[in-house]
Amino acid sequence: MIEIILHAFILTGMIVSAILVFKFKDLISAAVAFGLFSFLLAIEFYLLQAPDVAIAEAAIGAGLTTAAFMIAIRGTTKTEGDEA
Amino acid sequence: MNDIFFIAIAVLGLLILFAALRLAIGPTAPDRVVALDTINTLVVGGMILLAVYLGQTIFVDVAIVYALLSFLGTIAISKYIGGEL
Amino acid sequence: MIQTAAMICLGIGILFNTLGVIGILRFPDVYTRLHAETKMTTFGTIFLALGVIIYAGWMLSGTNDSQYLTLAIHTAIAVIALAFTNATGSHAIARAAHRSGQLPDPSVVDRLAEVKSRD
Amino acid sequence: MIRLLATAIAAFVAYLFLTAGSGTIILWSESELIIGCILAIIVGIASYRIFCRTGSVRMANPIRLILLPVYAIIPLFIEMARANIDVAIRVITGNVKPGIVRVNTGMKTDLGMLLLANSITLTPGTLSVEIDDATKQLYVHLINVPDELRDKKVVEARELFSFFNIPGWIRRIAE
Repeated sequence: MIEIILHAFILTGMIVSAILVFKFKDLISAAVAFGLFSFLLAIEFYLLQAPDVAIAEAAIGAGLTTAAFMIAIRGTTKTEGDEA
Repeated sequence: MNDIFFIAIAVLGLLILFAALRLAIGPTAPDRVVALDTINTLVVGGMILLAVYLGQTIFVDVAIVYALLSFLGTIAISKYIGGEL
Repeated sequence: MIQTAAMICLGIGILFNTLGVIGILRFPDVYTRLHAETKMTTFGTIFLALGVIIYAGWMLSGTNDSQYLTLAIHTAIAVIALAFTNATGSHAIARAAHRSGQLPDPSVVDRLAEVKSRD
Repeated sequence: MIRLLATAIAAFVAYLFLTAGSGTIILWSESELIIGCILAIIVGIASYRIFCRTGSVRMANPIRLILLPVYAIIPLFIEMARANIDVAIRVITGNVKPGIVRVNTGMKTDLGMLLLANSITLTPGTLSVEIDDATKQLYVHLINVPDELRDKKVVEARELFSFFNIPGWIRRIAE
């Protein structure tokens, strides 16, 4: 019962961060907001008692995907909608 | 004792939402990275407390992996912003 | 008695974490926000972990179950890793912010910008 | 050879910390010890070029290894507590006078610079921003610049701390 409060916090944060990813025009900010989404997803898996999935999500979502996004953004323009 | 751990976890969850406010309004990209770093630290603390609350010692390992790997994302973003990548 | 000590540690940790988050919402520019973030949340998390370690030691002396020893040691390792990576990460953010041309906004002295403008 | 051995021993100690409390031989079980030895040798072969990059094994001296946790627990922690209370008061009152000053460290090795930069970031209302490799000087952001530091071109590292001689401790540990 009491854990419903925690689930509510984390799911609210996930929805807000997903909206932020959609809204930001600056691609670095969007990548940062996606990092927040991954963190909250990892802690949600953790709350649902799946630590192995949480480790994978933390390693891939928070660490490697952000680094891969940075390398990808380096090859494009910095903000969404620019004609280079 | 378990109730106290739960209160601490709930406060940390609220703090994560407040830090996400800075991530939403922060005028420049470095501000947002600062907010993300804060959230990292709070999440690691929350994971340690949750492991105690749920009574599963193995869950602390997730916190160790998280503390070591969340650093990678921060470094990658900083390198890009500083123009070194 | 020991339970009270663990509770006090948790309380101090939550207090410093709260002040750190208020700091990043309140301070005027990136560098001062980094001060609030890197010092206060690291210190707060150290105290949270100290509370957990005291609790684990109390349970270990009560039940003699070796999983509480594992809990204490792993918590200590997580906090040591966190202290190192936080300090290094905030250094990286500050350096990146200064290189991207964001100067400290209310500032009384800035030796680094003087050196850069001379080059 | 000695670099490989140092790396393998460090990896084995880390493994022992992570698996403490698994069995009856002091704290560890037999299988954990055997697997730990094998993994430590593999890790040592794979990463000794990175772990002991310069070839100096100065840090293998046991006195330095004992001094490092003592430094972390007593002087660093007290300075951290003082700095945190200071920053907490500034969070509440909103009274800041930030600025970047140039600090002369006096360190000779990379490890000393790393420890000093991390200590500066964690302790007294300061944050290391940029490093000058040629002269071993740090550019440090202070949250509140005192009047006597404002007009100096170069500040000594000792003047930033209040109770302990942190650069002296680091010099004793790392150099």
